[in-house]
Amino acid sequence: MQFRSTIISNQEVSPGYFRMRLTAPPELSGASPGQFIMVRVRDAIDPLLRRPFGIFDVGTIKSEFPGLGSATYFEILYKVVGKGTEALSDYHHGDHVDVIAPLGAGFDLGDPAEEKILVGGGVGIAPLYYLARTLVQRSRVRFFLGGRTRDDILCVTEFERLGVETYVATDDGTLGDRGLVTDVMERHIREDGRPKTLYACGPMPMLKAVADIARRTATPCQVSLEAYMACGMGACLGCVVKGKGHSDDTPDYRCVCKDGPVFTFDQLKWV
Amino acid sequence: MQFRSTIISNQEVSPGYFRMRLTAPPELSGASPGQFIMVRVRDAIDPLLRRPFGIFDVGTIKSEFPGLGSATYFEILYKVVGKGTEALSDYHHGDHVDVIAPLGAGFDLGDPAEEKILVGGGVGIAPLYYLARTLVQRSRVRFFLGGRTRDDILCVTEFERLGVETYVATDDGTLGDRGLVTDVMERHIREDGRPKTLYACGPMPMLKAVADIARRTATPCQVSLEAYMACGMGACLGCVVKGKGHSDDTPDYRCVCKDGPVFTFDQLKWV
Amino acid sequence: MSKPDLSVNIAGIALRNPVMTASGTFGYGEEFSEYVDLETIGAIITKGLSLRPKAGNPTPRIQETTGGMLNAIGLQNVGIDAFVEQKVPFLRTVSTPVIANFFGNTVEEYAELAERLDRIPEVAGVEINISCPNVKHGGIVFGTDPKAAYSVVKAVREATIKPVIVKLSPNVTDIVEMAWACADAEADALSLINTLTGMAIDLKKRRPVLANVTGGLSGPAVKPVALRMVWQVARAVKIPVIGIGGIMSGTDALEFMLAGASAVQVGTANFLDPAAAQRIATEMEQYLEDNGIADVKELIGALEV
Amino acid sequence: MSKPDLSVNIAGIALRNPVMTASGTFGYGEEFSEYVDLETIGAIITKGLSLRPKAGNPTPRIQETTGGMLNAIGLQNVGIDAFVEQKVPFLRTVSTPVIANFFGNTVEEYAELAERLDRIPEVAGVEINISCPNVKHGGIVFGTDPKAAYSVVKAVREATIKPVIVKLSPNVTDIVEMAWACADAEADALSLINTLTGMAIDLKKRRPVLANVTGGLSGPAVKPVALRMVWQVARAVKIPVIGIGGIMSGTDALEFMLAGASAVQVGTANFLDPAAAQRIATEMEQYLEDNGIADVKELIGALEV
Ligand SMILES: Cc1cc2nc3c(=O)[nH]c(=O)nc-3n(C[C@H](O)[C@H](O)[C@H](O)COP(=O)(O)OP(=O)(O)OC[C@H]3O[C@@H](n4cnc5c(N)ncnc54)[C@H](O)[C@@H]3O)c2cc1C
Ligand SMILES: Cc1cc2nc3c(=O)[nH]c(=O)nc-3n(C[C@H](O)[C@H](O)[C@H](O)COP(=O)(O)OP(=O)(O)OC[C@H]3O[C@@H](n4cnc5c(N)ncnc54)[C@H](O)[C@@H]3O)c2cc1C
Ligand SMILES: Cc1cc2nc3c(=O)[nH]c(=O)nc-3n(C[C@H](O)[C@H](O)[C@H](O)COP(=O)(O)O)c2cc1C
Ligand SMILES: Cc1cc2nc3c(=O)[nH]c(=O)nc-3n(C[C@H](O)[C@H](O)[C@H](O)COP(=O)(O)O)c2cc1C
Ligand code: FES
Ligand code: FES
Repeated sequence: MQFRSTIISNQEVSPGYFRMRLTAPPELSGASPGQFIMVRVRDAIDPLLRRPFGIFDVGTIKSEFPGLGSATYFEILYKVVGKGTEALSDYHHGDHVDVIAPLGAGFDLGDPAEEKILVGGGVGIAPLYYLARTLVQRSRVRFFLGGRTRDDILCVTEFERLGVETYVATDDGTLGDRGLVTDVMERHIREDGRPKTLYACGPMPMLKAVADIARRTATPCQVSLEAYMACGMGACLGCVVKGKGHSDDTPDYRCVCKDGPVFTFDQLKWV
Repeated sequence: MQFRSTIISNQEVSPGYFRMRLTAPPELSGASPGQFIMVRVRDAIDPLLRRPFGIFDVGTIKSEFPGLGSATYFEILYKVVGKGTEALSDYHHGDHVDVIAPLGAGFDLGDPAEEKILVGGGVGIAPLYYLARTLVQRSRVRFFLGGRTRDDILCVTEFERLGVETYVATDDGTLGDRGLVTDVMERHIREDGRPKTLYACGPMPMLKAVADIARRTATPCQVSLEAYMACGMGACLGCVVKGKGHSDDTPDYRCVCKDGPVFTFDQLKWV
Repeated sequence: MSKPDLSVNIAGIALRNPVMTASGTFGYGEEFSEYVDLETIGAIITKGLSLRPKAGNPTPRIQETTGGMLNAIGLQNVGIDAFVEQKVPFLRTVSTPVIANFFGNTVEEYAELAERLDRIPEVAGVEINISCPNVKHGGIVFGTDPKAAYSVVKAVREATIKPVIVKLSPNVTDIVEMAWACADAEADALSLINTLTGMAIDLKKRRPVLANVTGGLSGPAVKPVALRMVWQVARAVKIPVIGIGGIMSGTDALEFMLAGASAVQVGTANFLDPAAAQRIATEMEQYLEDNGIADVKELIGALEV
Repeated sequence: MSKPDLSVNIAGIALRNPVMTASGTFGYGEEFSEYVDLETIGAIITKGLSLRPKAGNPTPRIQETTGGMLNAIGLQNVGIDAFVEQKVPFLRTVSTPVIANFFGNTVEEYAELAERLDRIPEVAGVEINISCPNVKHGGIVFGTDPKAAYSVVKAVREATIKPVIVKLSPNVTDIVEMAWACADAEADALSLINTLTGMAIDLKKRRPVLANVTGGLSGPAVKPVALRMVWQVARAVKIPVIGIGGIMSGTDALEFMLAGASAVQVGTANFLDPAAAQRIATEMEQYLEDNGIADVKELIGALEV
């Protein structure tokens, strides 16, 4: 769907990180966790291209006035890194943006009986919240959250409020354990021993570490990737990543926007 | 001077016309009527070039609190015609823009004993208000104001408050006389008979009519021109107009930004 | 006033309006079908096809620039066989003409592809890409050397009875010379421009942003160059010209038509606004209506200089 | 850390930093002296000079485009005599090197101008404009034909002992071939790019916006093309290259240096921000300081591909 969306709120939740709530057509309630949106930051030519963001949450607000019905909204959680996100952070309640959503293939929810392990790094937690909220209805969920420093650890309370057991680690030890959250997670997997499914989103080095753990512990694992995108709908072929079978002679490219952003770790080539 | 200016107010004074007041360094009080400013509408690349506007007024506001001194401001009066002026019209109190001012050569105030006739068309009145305010201190001033329709007739009260006798004509007769204000003005010159100086700013056809009347009645006349500008300081040579002596063989181009925007009518080639 | 006539005819292909979608920016049509009514577009031009599937370049492949974007997709495509099997069935369901863009590494490959495409009834015409700047072998030489262009167009011409459009590269000293060579080889129409070769650098990493080092610049930034070339070419040749480059609005499209284009293609704009082609056609219609112009064809080449 | 070294040397001209102001966008220096400290700029390049005063084109001469602007000034200038009488006295008061940009209609005129400029002590070097696309006679042919370029550069080379910079046009199929021709003719340095030929159309009036019909495109829109050409040329020749095209910031300037430029010129940016050259030099210094780079020369051509 392409729709004109009204910004309901846009709050700085940690220095440089914003959480934005926007209106959506009712159909967006059908979006799967892991799907993403493309937003046209301004109706101008600078920035030119749309910017992709994971769906942090989707919901409906009931009107306070009986009979007025309810409105669908969604949220994104974003980090200010360049001119597009900077422009976004300037938006206020009541401003409008053009949105395409939902895009891409989301997470597979897996076997309800198995424990679900979510691993997020920095703003990579964005698609994991909606996933967690969906998963807790059927499965036990644990969340491992890493970041460089305290300010990069977002929304812990929100995850805990869902009943998700949350572990935090920071590189500098300013919040939670000092070190890599993936190490903490691996320990949990090994100690616990029961079958699990891994879901990860974050910077590439973290995803690699997670994929590595998945391989070593033979745990099913889904990762959500990022890539520079132009169209978001599988047409420009700008966003591809190397698939499992890729080599110079047998090229195997997958579109992050259409085939992903969520892939099982064994669909991809990890170099 | 180049300075960062804060917008004090920005009001729609008639449909599509705005009057904006901005802060300025104290030196701007020395600007002559007829000089102009170049404003960078956004700190971005769209629009790319600065936009030129006449100085509508310059003044100082005394602080309400004794001891806090006073602040210099200036005003522009502008019509929304494209993306630059549209962006300007979105600015609010407290926003900032980058300004270069004062630029160009202003009006010559002439012999105080002679009556001054100001002729303005539409938003072309912008530089005439500051001129009128300066002239009334020494001379008798009459103002002839024309426009397509009632909504194009701006700031009559402001001129009258200066003690300037103001005549209005509109093409459709919705305000003042129906017809060309230049006809009304020519009648006045002929009937009155005493020596006068003409000052005109407005669309090209009006300026041509005024220059024609000046020639026929042998009245000294200054006109303020507009041109598409890039630099505003005589460097790019983008804004030139044909000078009196111009021909294909003896080219004579003058910079509107540096030699003007105010010219005596006999400096220019009127085709 | 009755609705203005937006229809044009390019080398025998009847278009309901002059707005086509540019190759490589609209996939094979299906990708955009959720966002735009394909029945409102003048023609759909496919992603460039080759004989065999092509992997394209390593990533990163795209980068935004001021007012434009660079791409070095490297002509990744499914190949002609998969096109016929996987893409044509959907295109068959749409009444909008489909023009197949294609490229080869040799004159023979071009001819072979043209022959293959000639046999596909759903393909209304072909557009030869002689101008893609991203491929190291072939491609680029055809687009910058008039003799090479002549020979490839000639070979394609002989291999198909379908309308042949040649897409020109702007990376040349003299675009008119290229246009003449293609017209001499009996191209039915010319489309221009393809992308301008450009580059972006990542200062921190001290590396080119694109894995391919250079890429093709498109978008509104290139519009002035495109408009100039379309104007030069349309005055110089008798065959129809299709204007491409930075078209974002109905106004842009009509400017290209004034410059001499009989139709236009919309590329980068599809990324900003997936319904761009439909919107642009509507804006053109509105302009004609507002200005009492009964037929868009009145504007073709109507620039007064 | 001590201040980084920003100085560079272009063909014997010592610059305090690599940022020069591009011809035609900075007048004769004096126009900008109120807004920028001329003593902070690497070098001032004058508006293009001709033997006799030149009127330039009719108006309109400029038009903003997306991310850039078109100009068709037509090389209006005061001529060499007035330059000496009216402009040099001011330039003498500034310690910043002055490079005289000039052009002619024939090889002989180029040589005569070079000889005249050779005798002006305030002129540190000359920049030959063989690339201006706005003049119908002369100019354009020198910039797009390697043989013509060779002969004009050779003639200038023989007419002056001052450093000779040749400014290249981007409107060519093969910029490297042009660069080679100029290097062969013993140019001391190359500067690129001049403007890309473009066009703008006024739909309502059905006329070109510029009186000259076409004009030269400059500004950030062209930066990717400029960066690509600088990279191509810097790898191909041994003489220093000066990067020009859409430079708006210190980052832009340093990207050009990574691509192989030994210095840069800032053009259109001067219109947006009259202190652009000074600001850009400061931003470069800041970047070097922040990244512990002692000497800007370390970055020249340091791109890893
Ligand atoms: C499927 C998907 C989901 C995403 N979800 C989120 C999210 O939920 N929250 C969030 O904060 N960010 C998310 N991102 C990343 C986000 O899209 C970029 O941070 C954003 O586009 C940067 O725009 P900008 O204009 O601010 O930065 P720019 O000025 O364009 O670039 C600044 C820096 O960010 C890098 N960058 C730019 N675009 C991308 C991109 N698409 N992917 C990776 N790096 C990029 C650039 O290389 C550059 O170094 C997601 C990206 C994808 C592809
Ligand atoms: C010395 C000078 C003083 C001026 N004073 C005033 C003033 O006090 N109030 C006011 O409202 N306007 C004034 N103008 C005109 C004003 O600069 C333009 O209206 C403005 O730049 C248009 O910007 P835009 O981005 O909104 O329009 P654009 O989108 O750039 O263009 C919209 C339309 O306006 C025309 N236009 C654009 N720029 C100019 C220009 N510089 N001169 C003439 N036409 C132009 C274009 O050709 C186009 O048709 C002045 C111009 C000059 C040169
Ligand atoms: C991502 C991308 C892929 C492209 N792929 C092709 C292609 O396969 N074949 C082709 O002839 N042109 C291709 N082009 C060029 C476009 O068709 C068009 O000529 C160019 O983008 C200029 O138009 P625009 O400014 O409207 O985008 C591609 C352009 C882009 C941006
Ligand atoms: C208004 C204007 C006038 C110019 N005049 C000249 C000139 O006289 N001689 C010349 O060699 N280049 C001239 N140029 C080209 C610039 O020097 C420069 O090469 C070009 O603008 C690209 O740089 P930019 O993108 O930083 O502007 C002119 C450019 C502009 C915009
Ligand atoms: S972003 Fe265009 S194919 Fe994925
Ligand atoms: S605007 Fe540049 S010379 Fe007048």
